Amino acid sequence: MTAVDLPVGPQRVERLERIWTPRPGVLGWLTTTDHKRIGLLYLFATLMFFAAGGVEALTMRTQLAQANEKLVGPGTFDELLTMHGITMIFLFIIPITTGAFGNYLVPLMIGARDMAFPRMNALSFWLFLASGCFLYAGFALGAAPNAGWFDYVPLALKQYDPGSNIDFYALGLILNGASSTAAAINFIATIFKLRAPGMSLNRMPLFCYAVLAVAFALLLALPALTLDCIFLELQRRLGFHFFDVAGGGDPLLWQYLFWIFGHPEVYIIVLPAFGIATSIIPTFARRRMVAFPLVAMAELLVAFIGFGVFAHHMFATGLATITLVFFAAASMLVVIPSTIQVYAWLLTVATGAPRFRAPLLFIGGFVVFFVLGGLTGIMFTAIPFDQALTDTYFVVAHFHFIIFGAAVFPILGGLYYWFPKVTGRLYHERLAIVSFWVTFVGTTLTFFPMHIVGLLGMTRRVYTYEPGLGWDAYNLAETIGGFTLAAGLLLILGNLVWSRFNGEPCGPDPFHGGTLEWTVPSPPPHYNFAVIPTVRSPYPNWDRTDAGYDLERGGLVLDAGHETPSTEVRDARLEEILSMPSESPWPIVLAACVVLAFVMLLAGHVLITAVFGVLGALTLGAWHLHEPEET
Amino acid sequence: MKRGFFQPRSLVAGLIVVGLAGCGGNQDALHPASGAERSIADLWWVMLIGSAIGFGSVLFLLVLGWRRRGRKTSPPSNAKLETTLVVTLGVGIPVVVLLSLFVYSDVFVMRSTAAPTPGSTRMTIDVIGHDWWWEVRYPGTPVVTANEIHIPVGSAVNVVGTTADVIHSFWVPQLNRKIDLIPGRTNRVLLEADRPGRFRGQCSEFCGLQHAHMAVLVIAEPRARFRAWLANQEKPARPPATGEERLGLRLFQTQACAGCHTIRGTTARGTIGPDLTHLASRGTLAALTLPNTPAALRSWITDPDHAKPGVKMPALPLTGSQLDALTAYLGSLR
Amino acid sequence: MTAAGLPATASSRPAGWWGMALFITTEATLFGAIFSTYVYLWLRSPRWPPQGIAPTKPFYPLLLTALLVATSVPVHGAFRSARAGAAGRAVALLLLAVAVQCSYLAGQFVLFAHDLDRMPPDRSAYASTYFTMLGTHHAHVVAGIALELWFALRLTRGVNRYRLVGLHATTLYWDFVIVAGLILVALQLAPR
Amino acid sequence: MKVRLPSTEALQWIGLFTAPLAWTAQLVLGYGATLAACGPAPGRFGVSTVTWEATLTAGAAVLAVGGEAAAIAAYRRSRRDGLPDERRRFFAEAAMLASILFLLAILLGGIAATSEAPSCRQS
Repeated sequence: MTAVDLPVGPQRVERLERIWTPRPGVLGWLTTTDHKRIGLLYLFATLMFFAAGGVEALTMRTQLAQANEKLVGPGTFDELLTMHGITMIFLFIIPITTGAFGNYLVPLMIGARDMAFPRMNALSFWLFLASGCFLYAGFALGAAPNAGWFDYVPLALKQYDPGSNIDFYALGLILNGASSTAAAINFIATIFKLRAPGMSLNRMPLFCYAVLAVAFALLLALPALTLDCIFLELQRRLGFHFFDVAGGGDPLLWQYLFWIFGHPEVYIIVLPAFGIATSIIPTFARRRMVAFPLVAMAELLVAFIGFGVFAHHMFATGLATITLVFFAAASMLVVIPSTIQVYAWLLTVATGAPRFRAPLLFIGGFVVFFVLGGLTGIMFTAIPFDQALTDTYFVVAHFHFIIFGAAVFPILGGLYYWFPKVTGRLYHERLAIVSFWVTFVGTTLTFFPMHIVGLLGMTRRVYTYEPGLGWDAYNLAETIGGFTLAAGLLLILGNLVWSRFNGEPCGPDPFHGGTLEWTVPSPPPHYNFAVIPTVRSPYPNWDRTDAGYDLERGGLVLDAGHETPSTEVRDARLEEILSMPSESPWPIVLAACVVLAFVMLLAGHVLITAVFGVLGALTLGAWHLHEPEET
Repeated sequence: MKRGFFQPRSLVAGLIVVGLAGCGGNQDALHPASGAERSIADLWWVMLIGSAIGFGSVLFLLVLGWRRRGRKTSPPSNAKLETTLVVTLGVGIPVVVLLSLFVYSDVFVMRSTAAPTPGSTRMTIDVIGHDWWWEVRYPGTPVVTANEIHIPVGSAVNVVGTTADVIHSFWVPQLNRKIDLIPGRTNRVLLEADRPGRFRGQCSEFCGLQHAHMAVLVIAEPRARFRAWLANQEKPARPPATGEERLGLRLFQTQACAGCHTIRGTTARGTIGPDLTHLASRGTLAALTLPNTPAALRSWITDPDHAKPGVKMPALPLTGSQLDALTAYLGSLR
Repeated sequence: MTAAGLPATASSRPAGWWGMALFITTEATLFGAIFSTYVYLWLRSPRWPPQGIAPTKPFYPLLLTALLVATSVPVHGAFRSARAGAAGRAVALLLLAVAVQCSYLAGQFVLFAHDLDRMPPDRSAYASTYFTMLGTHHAHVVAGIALELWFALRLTRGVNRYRLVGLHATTLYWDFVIVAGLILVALQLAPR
Repeated sequence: MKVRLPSTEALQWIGLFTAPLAWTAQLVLGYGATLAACGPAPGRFGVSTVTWEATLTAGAAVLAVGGEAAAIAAYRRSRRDGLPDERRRFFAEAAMLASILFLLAILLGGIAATSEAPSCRQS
């Protein structure tokens, strides 16, 4: 395809360019409110954390390569396993899928020029970065969280964990939760109100459905974790009683609140991956998604039903049978939306004209791992089996197939898929295919044997094990697999870095995708769309050529200011033109105030905490003194 | 030995998990030694076959897609047919399968693994989790031991689990499912071995530094041997016989040992560490971390942190001869 | 800016309103979790409140809650006035609401201090959840007052769309604080 | 007397949300009833678990059936091309399937829980 002709005169494009061009230099990045820049900031930050989490994983795998290995001691190992979990979940997968992919793509996919609350978007990023640094500061100070990522009490109470390790955990996750909450509100408001005219809910890209479902799940799940962490801090710091039996509390209260958050969390992790899969599959199968409405519904249902299954993490705690069967029934129900999607994806590929380029290969790997992880997931709805195999390596295998296989593979595929859009250059296809196979083999070799050692009785979170239990060979294989996997990931990174500078220029639409992001130049201009498109189908880019539609006929250029149209929630009737705020220094300042307040809270300086709180409130005032309409 | 009703193992084992069922280890959930665990293992094999079929259907469609990679354009689609296919494959069949699984596992299998109600078994054993060892009590007798649970073969034993500190989880894979030991709660699990043997188990809920070294051994014995064992355990500790042993006992009572450990029949009444009344009758030390040999015992007393970093037991500043005496005395506690 | 095809009367709910509604969703979940904790520990306890703690006396909490509910009127009035362009009237109503809310808060602080004496939170899970529940709600009242003061301040310089949307969101927030307060007082007084 | 159906728009949203909310209510309240019945002071609220679970299940099931009916009605009434009927069909189609799933979950959970309700035994 040739470059898209801009249907508006060069003068107006120039004017748009002038209005939307960001401040140059580092300051421009620090004060940016551009969703694309924030998306890239998220991407780089999350990849750093991914690397850290990966190093932690490899260290643990080396320690477990053979029985009675002494590479690290139990204390370090406990910190590694906790930080690995926290990093991968809170500092890598959620922020990369929502923060990086969501931020960059959602406005482009729905035909908007930015997110609904651009400054809050920047605040989300800075808070996220701050929470990550906060948690890793604990590592640097030798006090990283060490009670496992689900941090069960009483192990996490002062009595058994007197250092500040757990305080880093609790405060760090509250901070992280604040960032995710702000991001979730922003995504929903954006998807509800900023869709291009004509993009009714049924014409919305499935990726946006996934992001919408995730955002709602975050909003409804995070408060439980936040509250749990608040309770924990109140008990650790002020001697309140929530979790100790002597004071009338209950250790299971922690587990309830944690898993009310924690199970939806699992779906928060995989849903964006579903979204990425449903973006890549139609493009490379060269046909529309099979059963589009059912897939959209399935994405929402997964997030919704995910709230009703939390107690299946507690099947071994001795709850009444009646509770168990109730939640087992719900856990079985949650399988159905996933099977709907799996077969819809597969049928789309099988009934289309598929081209197995690298992104689709990664989606193929994703389907394989997701199905395997899903099948073991179904096994855990069988209560007696769950009660036998929970907290063993079988579970570790199960959720790594889900989290690495099913969530990270689409992320990797998505990196290749949208790389040309972001950089304007193609990645190296042959190297990409090699990198897929290395990663695929590495993943299988790392996580598949874990099923077997789990069945052989190896429990999770052990820093070492005895020889002679039949575990040794499998553990060695897992470690070799881990390094193979790391090699695959480095190949991908190498490919992307090399292609960034040497890749072939690709034009706006190298894969002939169906959604709106492929209608704009690569990389997209600061204002995204010179003319706000008018949408008539779920695949506007295809229908533009297929049916002779003209996306630009609406004629919304909006070159009078920093503007984007706002539409009605259900059917996207145009309602008003919004003035968007431009760059602002206040988000990063506010994030700094908040994180300093948290640091002081951790250090026990309540008064200084209050000072930073007041400074934060003043910052918020300064932020809102600048009203977009006045510019 | 009674075999389970459903034994498709021979079919699948070689195919899918090479050598899985065969390879050693006495902590193997698929080597059941009880009716309850056999039903769990059967459940696993049934689910494995079901999963293989489900995964097969997915692979079939993937391969179908791969074979169509040469197509130039996609053929016109039939939306009705596609939706019907998705609903059938994605809703209809899974619903039937899941309902069957629900009834099979969560109604029938669960009955055989259910917690015994109090008083429903002839024998009860209290298991109390500690950081990082297991206290084992035989109610109705003065017997208190640690990390090794003797049970008679063929008789149902109600294990009543509690904890003295954090959450632990009691799991002996060859005998039954696991049960968490939670402060403020009393949980139960049934142990009923149908053959004699030594069945290893391990704490399954992360409990801190030495979670990895918190193992337990269930020894199922014929009834007569079990009775003999119990009778021996009921006796107070054997008095020291030699001068060295007497010195050992005196050291035990005057050094820090007695603050944490009990030896029935002496003045040592500590309750923080394991009861050592019949230490020498046990096969291992420190929750199966070390073999119970004089050399290992000696090194354990000198530097517990070496084998089990972070353990609560302090190192004792003893001279060589004092150590000899102490190990000699402890080694005599049969 | 007049774009062709733009309807003359804009707007179902603006994005700012949705932002607040979503924020309230997550806040409501937070309160739901606190209330559930209270009920959960209640159901797990043989006595609630535990031995030695008298149930809270209903008169003052109910009186104060009535005061809280009443402030809904001036807050909504302020929004209506601002929408009609009467910035001065809106500011006056907001200040009236703030005055009543502050006296509500003062009364609550007195009760809070009194309760702290009666049943320190580090003695029982009942008192721990009781004070956490109350404290969380008081913090939300403070936030609501801050929002109202902010808009009172801004509206002195006239009404514009940005402020109007903000005030609209504030009324929504205040309604939520009132509803949470009603559930709170019910739970506070229910165990007898 | 003729009963007037709500508008097609309303039917579509009722169809979409009724069944999931019914299921949620059943899960939350049913769990609360269990907790009350199996706690240290059973009968404190005069709850008989079986009655509770059965009532909840029946109520939730009726609501779910209602949701299904609304979805079907909305689907049949949205025949025109273009918006908003196109969107209504989309959600009604999804809701028709989802309501059945939730009905199934309600019945499954309800039957299992009711049959187990008299005892608070552990498994």
